[in-house]
Amino acid sequence: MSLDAEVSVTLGPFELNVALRVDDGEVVAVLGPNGGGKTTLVRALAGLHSLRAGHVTLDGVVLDDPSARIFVAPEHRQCGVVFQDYCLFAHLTTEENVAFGPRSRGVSKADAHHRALEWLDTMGLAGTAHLRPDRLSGGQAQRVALARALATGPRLLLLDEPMAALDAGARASVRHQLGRHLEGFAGPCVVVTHDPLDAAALADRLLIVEDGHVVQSGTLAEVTARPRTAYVAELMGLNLLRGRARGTHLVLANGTTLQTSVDANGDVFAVIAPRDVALYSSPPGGSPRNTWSTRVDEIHRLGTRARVLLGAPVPIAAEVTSEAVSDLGLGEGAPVWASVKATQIDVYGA
Amino acid sequence: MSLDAEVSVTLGPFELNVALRVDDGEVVAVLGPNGGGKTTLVRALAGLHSLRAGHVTLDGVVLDDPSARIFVAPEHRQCGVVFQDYCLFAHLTTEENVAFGPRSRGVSKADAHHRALEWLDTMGLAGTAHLRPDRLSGGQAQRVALARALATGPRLLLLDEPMAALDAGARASVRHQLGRHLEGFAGPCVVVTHDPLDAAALADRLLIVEDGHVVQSGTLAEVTARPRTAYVAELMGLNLLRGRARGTHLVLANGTTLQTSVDANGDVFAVIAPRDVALYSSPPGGSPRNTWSTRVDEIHRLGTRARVLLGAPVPIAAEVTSEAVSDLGLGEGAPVWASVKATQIDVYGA
Amino acid sequence: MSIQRRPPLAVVAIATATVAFLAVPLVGLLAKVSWSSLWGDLTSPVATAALGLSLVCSLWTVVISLAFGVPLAWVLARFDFPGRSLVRALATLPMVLPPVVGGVALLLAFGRNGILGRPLFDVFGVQLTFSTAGAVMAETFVAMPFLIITVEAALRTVDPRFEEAAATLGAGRWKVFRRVTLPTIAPSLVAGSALTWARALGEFGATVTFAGNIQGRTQTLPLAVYVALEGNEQVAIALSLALLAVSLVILVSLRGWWLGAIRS
Amino acid sequence: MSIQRRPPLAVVAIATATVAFLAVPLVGLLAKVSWSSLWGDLTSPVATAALGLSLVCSLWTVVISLAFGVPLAWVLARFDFPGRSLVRALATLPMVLPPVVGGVALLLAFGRNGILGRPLFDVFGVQLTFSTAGAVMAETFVAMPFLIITVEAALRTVDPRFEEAAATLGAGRWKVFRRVTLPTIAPSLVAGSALTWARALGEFGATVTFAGNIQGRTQTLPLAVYVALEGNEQVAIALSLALLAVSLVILVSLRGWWLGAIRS
Amino acid sequence: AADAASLSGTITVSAASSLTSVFTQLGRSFALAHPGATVAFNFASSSTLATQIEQGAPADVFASASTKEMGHVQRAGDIAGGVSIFARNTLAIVVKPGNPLHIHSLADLVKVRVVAICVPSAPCGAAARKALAGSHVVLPTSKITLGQDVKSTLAQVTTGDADAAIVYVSDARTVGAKGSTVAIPTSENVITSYPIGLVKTTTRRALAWAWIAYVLGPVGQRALRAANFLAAH
Ligand SMILES: Nc1ncnc2c1ncn2[C@@H]1O[C@H](COP(=O)(O)OP(=O)(O)OP(=O)(O)O)[C@@H](O)[C@H]1O
Ligand SMILES: Nc1ncnc2c1ncn2[C@@H]1O[C@H](COP(=O)(O)OP(=O)(O)OP(=O)(O)O)[C@@H](O)[C@H]1O
Ligand SMILES: [Mg+2]
Ligand SMILES: [Mg+2]
Repeated sequence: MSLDAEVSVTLGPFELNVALRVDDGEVVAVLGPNGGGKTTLVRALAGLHSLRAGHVTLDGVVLDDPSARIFVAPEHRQCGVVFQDYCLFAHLTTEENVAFGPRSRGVSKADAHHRALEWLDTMGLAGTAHLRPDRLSGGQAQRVALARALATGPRLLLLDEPMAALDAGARASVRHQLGRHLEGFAGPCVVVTHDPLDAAALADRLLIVEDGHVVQSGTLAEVTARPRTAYVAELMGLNLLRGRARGTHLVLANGTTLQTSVDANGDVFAVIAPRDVALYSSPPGGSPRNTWSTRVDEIHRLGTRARVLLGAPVPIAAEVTSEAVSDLGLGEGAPVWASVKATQIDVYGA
Repeated sequence: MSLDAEVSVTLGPFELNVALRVDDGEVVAVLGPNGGGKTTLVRALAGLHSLRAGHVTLDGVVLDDPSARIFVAPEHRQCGVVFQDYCLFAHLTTEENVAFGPRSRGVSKADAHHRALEWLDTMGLAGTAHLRPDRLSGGQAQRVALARALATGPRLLLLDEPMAALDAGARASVRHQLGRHLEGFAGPCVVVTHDPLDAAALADRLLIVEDGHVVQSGTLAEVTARPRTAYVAELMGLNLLRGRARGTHLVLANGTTLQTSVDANGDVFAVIAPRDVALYSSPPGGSPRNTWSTRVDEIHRLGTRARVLLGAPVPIAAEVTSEAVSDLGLGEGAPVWASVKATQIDVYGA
Repeated sequence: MSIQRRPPLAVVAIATATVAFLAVPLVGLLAKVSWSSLWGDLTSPVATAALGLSLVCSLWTVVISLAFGVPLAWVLARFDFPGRSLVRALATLPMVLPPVVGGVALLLAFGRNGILGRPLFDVFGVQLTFSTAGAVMAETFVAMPFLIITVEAALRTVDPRFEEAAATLGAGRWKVFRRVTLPTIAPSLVAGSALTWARALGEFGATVTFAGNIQGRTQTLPLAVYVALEGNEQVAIALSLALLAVSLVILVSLRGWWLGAIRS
Repeated sequence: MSIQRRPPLAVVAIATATVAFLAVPLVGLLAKVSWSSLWGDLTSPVATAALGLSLVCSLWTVVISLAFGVPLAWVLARFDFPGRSLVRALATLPMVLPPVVGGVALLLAFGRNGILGRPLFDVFGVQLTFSTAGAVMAETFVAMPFLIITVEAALRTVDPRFEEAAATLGAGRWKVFRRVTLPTIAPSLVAGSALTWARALGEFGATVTFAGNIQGRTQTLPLAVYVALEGNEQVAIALSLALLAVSLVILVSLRGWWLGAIRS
Repeated sequence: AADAASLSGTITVSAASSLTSVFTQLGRSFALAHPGATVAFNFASSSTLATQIEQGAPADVFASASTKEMGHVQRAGDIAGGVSIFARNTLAIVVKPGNPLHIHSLADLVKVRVVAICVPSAPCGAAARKALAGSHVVLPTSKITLGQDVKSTLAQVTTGDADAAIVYVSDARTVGAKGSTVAIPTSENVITSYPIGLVKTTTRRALAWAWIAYVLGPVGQRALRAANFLAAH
């Protein structure tokens, strides 16, 4: 493997402890809630925070290891970094911003500017070469930042929300370009993102960081199938419950029991897709084994569909059509009956 | 109506000309490609750019009208603005940042801080009250900016990508809170966003701004049904073609003719959903009236599905399952047959 | 913690050399002090009067410079008007003028027969020469440009978007300036005030020429030092050290306090 | 275009009053000039020698102050070390010292019998008093603190994230400093240099005491003005105006050019 | 005189600033009389010059405006050989043009707002104090502004707003239209002496002696008298 890091960083009250391996050519997406430590991780890998403990090794070369008193300065790490807030140099034009990296690595002025123009062109920014960053729109600035990081020909790519400010069209095309570039990119790459679509399109593996710790990792399919925290479940649009299994019975913390179709024992997670939760205005008959009466907490409208957040005893979301919402007369606080088939509850060990 | 604006602003080579009406209690989402002029529009409404021509009227009070030499300063407009890059005051704590607005509007110190703490609490930021912005993560900073704008009790809300940096969980909940607040908000509101989901959840009406002009406006359903530019089509995930209709024949610019089921004449737009485009490895038989041979330009993977961008003669995207991609042996540059049913092409006047 | 690297050795060497260059002469002075007579030298009526007057005049100079210099700096930094660079240069010139000539120029303007001084005397009976106000005036003339230049430079580096954000929050221009602009340039404001204060404290030529050298009224410490230097070098050195000590205490303590006060 | 508002009237009034206060004395000087003898006064060998020497010495002062003062300012702004505020205060004190006492202090340090001056003379035969180098030294001692304080204050306002971004792009510390930090603080760098230069140009007391008042070698323009004041006030005023004119030209033209050069 | 070879080169003469114009002029004629020789002057207040010499500044000749500063330097052992008095001076009162306040004696000075007097340590200041004390005139400190040397003391009247100044006659005679001179009777007046001597560390002893001799000689004395100094004896 090519990037091997065990990052322990302390920032005031915040502690980050993340172990991470990324192979050459592999792309790992880091996801997590705001303030989880994603940016801190990127900064530590780039050498902008020094480790309290652990190590960062790139291609077998130790970049940071406090126990061995090794610390390689950021400028010698060959990390291409895209910062969450771009950090473009206000006194340089877009072209000079992109040429800065190559120039710093000893490329001749003419070559560096040639390379910069090529990258700007690739990013669809040829027309802005002579502008200062204060003349750029948010999305343009982000693309310049991306071009600037890529133009150095880095050994390791660290992208902190590289597409957050892009418009939908640019996003798809930059995502695709980035994907192609990452395919061609020989080194390891870490992408921080909030968008599971980006993660799906770009990354081979996902790393979920919450509150300074890795709470889950694996391929998109693995993570989607078996979320282990509320954040991941929400990210994937799933309901996550935690409880104890006794055979095909699932007992939640508040004592409510659900019927499942999986034989299990001990502490488990249970996952229910919102569209598998049916809502009724009166007690339904029929096959579903789990039926209960509850109240509506919130309703989130999503175009022609709506997400209905249910209250106690089983706090989950149901996804129904907008028509159903009006037919059932749903509003916040309204009473409603919910049901889930036993076969639609997936159960796995906690 | 409550906000009535005709905004003409010149920024160097860039020209913005947008007319806009927003009723009390109405939320208008402004969408558009990067550099389209969304931020410029927001700044002009807030009084941070003065108009070259046109006018801005809020509640019947003229805020800017160069022909009448009227210009109301930003501090007297009562606009709550969330800036794309937050613009939090670095020398003040989160709490002081949020209290700044009320303090400026004459609220007593104690009250202002009380209000600030309430807003921080609402935004799930109670723990950060005493932190300076440089200690906040990107998403936290954005939420503080939102709280700061709302805490002034504005007459007009202007939100420039207020949720771009939020994590998925926070996004849904902030979107919901914002939605509730906007429902309760008496005045007009303009939200700039790149996310059609945000627009769908928050806005009553959409305004698409490209290159300084409004290219389309209407409800989400209207805009989705009849996109008029490539940007909008892409935003909605649709293929947009332009051509001349002769009865049920559609002639594209390059001479290719497609069979449609709509009788029309003259310049038209045609829309095809990507999932209605079928792909084959050899010439298909059967009912579809439009069948042609082409090559694959690009493949964008989206989890279990993939978008296949096709080349000439009909440059559109097809959405197929990942299995289909491997079954058909698709790769960039690979030959492929495509077909679309005549009934799945929607045609409307340009 | 963000990485704190050690500064490069060469830089440390240069910085140390610089400090040494500035400090060795002060050490030289210290070595010359006759410690036995020090207390007596410092507590003589002439010395205490001069020290008091120096503090009063230099603090007034800082206050006046802030009150008048900051608005000028703001206008220079933020508004484009014809002749701006001329005005800026004008504000710099008093620094360049040999102080004695500055004193002569002040006499020509504000002396009893000066351009403005004559009407001032004839109509209001105000005479600035030989008065403490005149001493403050001379110090201000020489020292205020330091504040103007420093603050103007700092104002140019302030990002206008923060001021714009404050305006949309309902803050009027004055409030924006006080609550956003000033805190942002606080380090430069403190630096500029320190420069102005220091320059005023050391001012000699303009003061002696314009305001005269009257004990208890216009004889500031540098003037007293000069008087002593001609006769008794010991006393001069003792007085200078007193000046240094006072400056040291004020500079070190004020800095922290002031920065804190502006930010809160 | 972002809105450009007119400044409030009160501010304009204050700014105008300030400019008037600084400008009227200069006008007074102009009124005193005897234009008929002006050319002769200015082209006398004494005058041209003094003007040339003043320019040479003050420019050397700026160069030396930049070379030595900027590293010190950087260390003070960026690194936390015990005694930092003491070092910062030390760097400020030469501003406060009455210049003549500064000259005495320099003699005690670098005179032939001084702490460092004696070994310097005994070992290397270098004598600084009565030499042009000594004049530069005296001016640097008095003027360099202005650069240090201004630049340090500016460095504190630079956002470190831009420097971090530059580092990740492969720029070493020197390159980061030169290509990112310096351009960012360019206005303050120019301001600090202008202050230093101006202070050096007007320097009198330390120079006359440490370096002497020797025509063509250490007699800078303020010293020549002093000598002229002893005899012929006209000449003194003419020389001062020459100094002002030169400063005006240099300050106005340098500013634009320098700011441009650093940014490109 | 010594041989011509040893009389070439440059000497530095540290001279009191009141000697500026007369010495500058003498320096030129000296150079004409001794081809190859130049005199560089270092004009400053006598006490500054004394400090410089004590700290080893490379002066060759010291011409002081007071015997006190010279005595200082002599006692410190920095003067080679003896010192000679080369000029003397006496005091006068300078008032505003036309003498509007009708000052006719030292005693009249109590009538004015501000009198300019040299700092007590400067030779002219010591002399003025002696004269005032001799004629039993007591001026409150709030009426006295101290000039750091004669010229700046004089300038307080000619340029500034002081009503009177006590200065040397040699300076009083230069005021022209900018002031009027009131003579002080010899009985109340004080005479100061200007000593000159060779600095011990000089490396151009012969040339330095030649300069001292030149100042004491007829050319020097004539020039000093023309500049309103009194003869040395
Ligand atoms: N300099 C600092 N000092 C103290 N705490 C800090 C500092 N910088 C960040 N933090 C804290 O560290 C935590 C992690 O911040 P970080 O920026 O890494 O989050 P993130 O995962 O990138 O979030 P986001 O998705 O919002 O960008 C936050 O709680 C933040 O408040
Ligand atoms: N001060 C300025 N001077 C000249 N041109 C400017 C200035 N500010 C912005 N522009 C240009 O105006 C255009 C519109 O910019 P604006 O920031 O309004 O775009 P936007 O729609 O907000 O884009 P994004 O979605 O990327 O934020 C851009 O082409 C930009 O380069
Ligand atoms: Mg982050
Ligand atoms: Mg924008």
